[in-house]
Amino acid sequence: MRAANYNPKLRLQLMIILLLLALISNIFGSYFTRFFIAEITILSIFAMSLDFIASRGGMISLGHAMFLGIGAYASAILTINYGISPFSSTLYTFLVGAIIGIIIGYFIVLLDGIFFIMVTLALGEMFNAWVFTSDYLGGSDGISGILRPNFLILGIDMNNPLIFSFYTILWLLGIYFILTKITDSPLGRNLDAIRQNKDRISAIGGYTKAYKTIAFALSAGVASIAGSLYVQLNGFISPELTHWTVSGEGLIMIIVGGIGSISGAILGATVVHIIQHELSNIINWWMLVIGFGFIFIVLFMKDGLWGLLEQIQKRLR
Amino acid sequence: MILIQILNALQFSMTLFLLAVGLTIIFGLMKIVNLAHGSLYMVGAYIGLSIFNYTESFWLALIFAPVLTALIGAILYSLLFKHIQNADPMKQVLLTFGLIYIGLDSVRLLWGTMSHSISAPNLLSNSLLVLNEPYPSYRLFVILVGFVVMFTLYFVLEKTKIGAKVRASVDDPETAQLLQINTDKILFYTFALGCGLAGLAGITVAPILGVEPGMDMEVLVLTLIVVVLGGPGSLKGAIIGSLLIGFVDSFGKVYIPQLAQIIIYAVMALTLLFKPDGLYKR
Amino acid sequence: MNKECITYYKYNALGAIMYIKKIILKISFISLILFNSVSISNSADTIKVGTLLPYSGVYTVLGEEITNAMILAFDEVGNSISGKNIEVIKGDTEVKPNIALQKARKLISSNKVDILVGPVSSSVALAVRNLVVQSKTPLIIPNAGANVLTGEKCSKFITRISFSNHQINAPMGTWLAKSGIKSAFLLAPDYAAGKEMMKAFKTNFEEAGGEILGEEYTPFRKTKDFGPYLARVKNSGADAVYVFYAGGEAINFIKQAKSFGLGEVMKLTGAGWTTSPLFIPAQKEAAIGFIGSLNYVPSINTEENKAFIKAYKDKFGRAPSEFAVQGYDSGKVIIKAIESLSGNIKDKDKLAEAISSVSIIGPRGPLTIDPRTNNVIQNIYIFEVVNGDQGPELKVLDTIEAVKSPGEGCNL
Amino acid sequence: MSLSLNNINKTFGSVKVLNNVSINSIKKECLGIIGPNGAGKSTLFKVISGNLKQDTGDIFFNDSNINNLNIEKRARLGISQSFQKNSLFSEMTVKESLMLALSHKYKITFNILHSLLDNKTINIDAKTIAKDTGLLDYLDIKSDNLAYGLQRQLELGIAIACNPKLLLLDEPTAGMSPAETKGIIILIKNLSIKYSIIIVEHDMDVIYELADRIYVLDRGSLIFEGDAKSVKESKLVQKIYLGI
Repeated sequence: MRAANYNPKLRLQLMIILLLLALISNIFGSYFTRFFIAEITILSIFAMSLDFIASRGGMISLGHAMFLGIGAYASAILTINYGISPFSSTLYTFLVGAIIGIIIGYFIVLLDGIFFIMVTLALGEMFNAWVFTSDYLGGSDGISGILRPNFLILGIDMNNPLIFSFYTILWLLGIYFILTKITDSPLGRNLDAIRQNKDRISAIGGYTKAYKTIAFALSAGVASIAGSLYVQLNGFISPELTHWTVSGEGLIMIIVGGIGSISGAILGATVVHIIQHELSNIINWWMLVIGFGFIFIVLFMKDGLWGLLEQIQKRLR
Repeated sequence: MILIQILNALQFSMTLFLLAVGLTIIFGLMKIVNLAHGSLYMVGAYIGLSIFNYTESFWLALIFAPVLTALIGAILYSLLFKHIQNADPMKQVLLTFGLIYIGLDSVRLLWGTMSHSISAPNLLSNSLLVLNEPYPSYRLFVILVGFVVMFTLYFVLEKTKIGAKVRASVDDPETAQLLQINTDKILFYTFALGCGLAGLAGITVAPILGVEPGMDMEVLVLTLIVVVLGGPGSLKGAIIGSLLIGFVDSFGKVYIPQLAQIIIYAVMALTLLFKPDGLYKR
Repeated sequence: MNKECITYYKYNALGAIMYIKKIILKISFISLILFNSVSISNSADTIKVGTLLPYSGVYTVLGEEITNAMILAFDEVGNSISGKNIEVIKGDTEVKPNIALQKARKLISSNKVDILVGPVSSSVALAVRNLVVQSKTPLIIPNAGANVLTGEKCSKFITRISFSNHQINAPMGTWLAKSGIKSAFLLAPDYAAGKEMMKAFKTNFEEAGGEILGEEYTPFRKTKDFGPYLARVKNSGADAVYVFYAGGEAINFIKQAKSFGLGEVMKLTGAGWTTSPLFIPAQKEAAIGFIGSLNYVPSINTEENKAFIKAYKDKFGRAPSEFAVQGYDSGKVIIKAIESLSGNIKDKDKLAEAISSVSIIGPRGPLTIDPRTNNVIQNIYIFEVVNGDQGPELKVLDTIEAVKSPGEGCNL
Repeated sequence: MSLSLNNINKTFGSVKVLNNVSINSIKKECLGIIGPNGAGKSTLFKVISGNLKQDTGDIFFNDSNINNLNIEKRARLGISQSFQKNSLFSEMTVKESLMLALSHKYKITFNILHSLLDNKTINIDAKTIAKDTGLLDYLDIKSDNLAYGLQRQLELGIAIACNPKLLLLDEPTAGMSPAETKGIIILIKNLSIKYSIIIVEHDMDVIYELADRIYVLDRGSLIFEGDAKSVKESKLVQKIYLGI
């Protein structure tokens, strides 16, 4: 499976540009824009988690909304029923997501191609069906009244969207830093090599199953963080979040951005989310326009927007 | 009572079979994950609806809806699918997602958002006494259609020369080309046939399940499960897969309603873990 | 393409052109990322009504019916209330809570709407509830029926003029038991509203001496084939089956029940939406004999109802459904409330006060707002589907006056 | 390094591909396995490397039974294989590929803290391997864009990068021009100083150049074993090869 070229320099440059744009629009933007930026940041974290396993180990998951749900529901339950502070609940959900990721990953990482896609789709739908009918999780009406972390003692009021938006951007930066570190690490390079040629890695004595399980668990943990931040942003969670089309849209974001380039996933998430929002304000047949957009990208833009940026980088040099 | 449930399960299996067999052949031949197969099922039902409203005859709709859907399938093949034939699964997922979005909106724009329904032809609208239990004769008709398609496909694929060519192209396209089998032509017709079958499923089921926006998504996941469970590319796999899922779903709903939803997905996940390439690896 | 598509296009083409002009304006002098920061002109002489309804996805037809009827109500007063003209700003929730939240924030903070109307589904209503209450923007609910919205989660900024799930099903329980039905089998989709409605029916049916023989919940929006359930219901030997279904599921249930000959063995009864005027054209004579309860039936012969049906038919070419009536009444409540404040709606608390003290005579009869829960008090009509001159019609069997919704746990 | 195969049998369907093959090598040497096409050379190669499981018979490596060890475990024991059909990392450059293979040698593949490409020692090591395999001036070229001969050299480079005890080469000179073949032979010659090697080849001259001892396979069974000179003269070998 082809992925975007490994180009750490461009990755960093793109990240800085996106960060500046986010900060500017956050500070000068309106009340609504700040929420919108927080939403894009959370979706970017989710996109990065999907991008990590797609480019590291060639695992395309059509059920990753399950971990978004796990993070959201675990965070809601921890804060409401067990009174754990929202900030530490996000850390706990990372552990919960990662552990479940290891358990599931161990069994499914060696499947590849359509079978991996189908198993993840099946698991995602199974989780969606369970959440939909479980009264403990509020069934179809979901759970509301989830609080945001309160750092009032430090004089930071999280309910102000500007502050919360910065908070999510901090999480994004932290995760971006960790994922780039891992991508450049021996484990990361081996995972990238597995996507390109699994048999060769086995022939030189690699632990392919272990590497892929770790990658899957890490990605599950990061997706759970996105889920936890999501529920804190909206104060509400309902089963719609775990529908397979959410995973589908996640995949679309990383394909549009360019797989494997981490900051490409952030770019993809930003572009797709803005277009979807702006279009749906103008026309309600926006799905038609976006549908043709996807087909255009598949047929004409080889590496998504990242491929475009690379050409620009070549021309500028 | 059990007999009625068996008939219900059989009818649901036949619907799944009509959908799954098209997808299986397409996947077997072209290694394409066509998530938009559900949209063709919906388009087939809607075309059938328009023909039915226009001509007041269910039989015309039953014949022309699959033909028109096959036509749409042929156009889609030459415009799009031809170019992404062995592209990596990521790109196929994105392309077919795009088609799902287009399908949803164009159906909504052309036929509106109301839920419609087609009434069964008066010949089939009564109910027959099956072991002194009334059972809608239209559902028996659906079971019949399913079996007819099953046997004709089995016969064509296994026994005839064309069938051999198709199987050859499925198993090993390169060698098939060496034997002067024009695999492109076969891909074209099989893709169109697959889409036509999806259209047929749409129109045959319309009198029971109705025609409404969103019907494609509901059936898509179950069809994909049948294809992958049965083993992509194998007709036998599609038959066994649709029967298994049809019965598990129908009986599950009645006897263990709480778990019904979850069993189907559990069955698939377990099968894949023990037989990673599906029950009938081609 | 049928008539309904043409109106669809006309309606949309207008909306698209107007918006595209605005978008170009917006992008030209603000960078793409800094959009929406400058809010749209907030002149004092317009009343902005924001809608939070589905204009794409499965429930689109409900979103359209409510919006059309509300705009009809505004047209009847020449689109202006005590000198201020009305501007309707649409927000498409796509029946997704996260999208609804996003659109609600945009309507409240950027478009600075004065009143919000919506949503259709209860999970979306619960999602936007806190945002609406904190921002003190009065919300008029034209459909979402979850009891909790005018129960524990009630607020003086939330007024429901449609119904609570309890309000529609409880009277039917008592009426059915009194009309000689001894036992019933319950069937509903497996989601919060389905369970709430069945609970309301069950408590009242059992209080009035009825007996529930069985209760089944079908997977929500995933059940197309009712075969397995119908066989089970038929076998239960109950005098009646009591159901709640909407949309495609309602059509499939009624048609499949007929094909299984359920009607010959027991009475088909349920919440009125199952045979709503929206679905009767597809159900045709399969719906004959169905007894339901609802807060509106087209055959109510009052002046207001006849005038409304005529006006709606002239404008949209099809008979109005109960959803249209709820949209129309939302419009009238807004008009009446703002007139009572003679147009000055700066003080949000006063506006909320005014809305919850409105009482009007709508197409469905007299409407007042219960001061304790802010839920509407209205008549509930028991009807039977009979064969009228142009196909099946809903004939009123009985009217239960001024039905309230208990709304436990609500302290305004 | 000691490797011994005792009575290895393998049948595919009705065809007996390996029939009671026994090989053993107790010291560092370069073993050649030759035979006409279809003699079972590749199958034997796959049985040793772990790609295929033999029906009966045992394999011992450094006196421990490795029958049930898969490719990964055997590779970690020190059996490294290079593929007949080039199997490289298409999007990685020569240097990146070699450094990746070295990460297995230094057992740092689970390390997520420091960046692989900036690792000093691995950088130097990669350069030495590149020098050994004649790829020094192609370090920053993508594997896909290398000429076929250079790809074969990279194939070798990756195989030796994980510091094997036994190097399995499957037709290393396949598809090579005479000049390239000569180059590869020199390469393998200096490798055989450091590593013990098993070469499977149908080209006799290559084997005569490199192998200390040669096994000759014909239709699944070993028919001759000896050094290069004795194999050249043996009538039996000529009969099966030249059919006289």
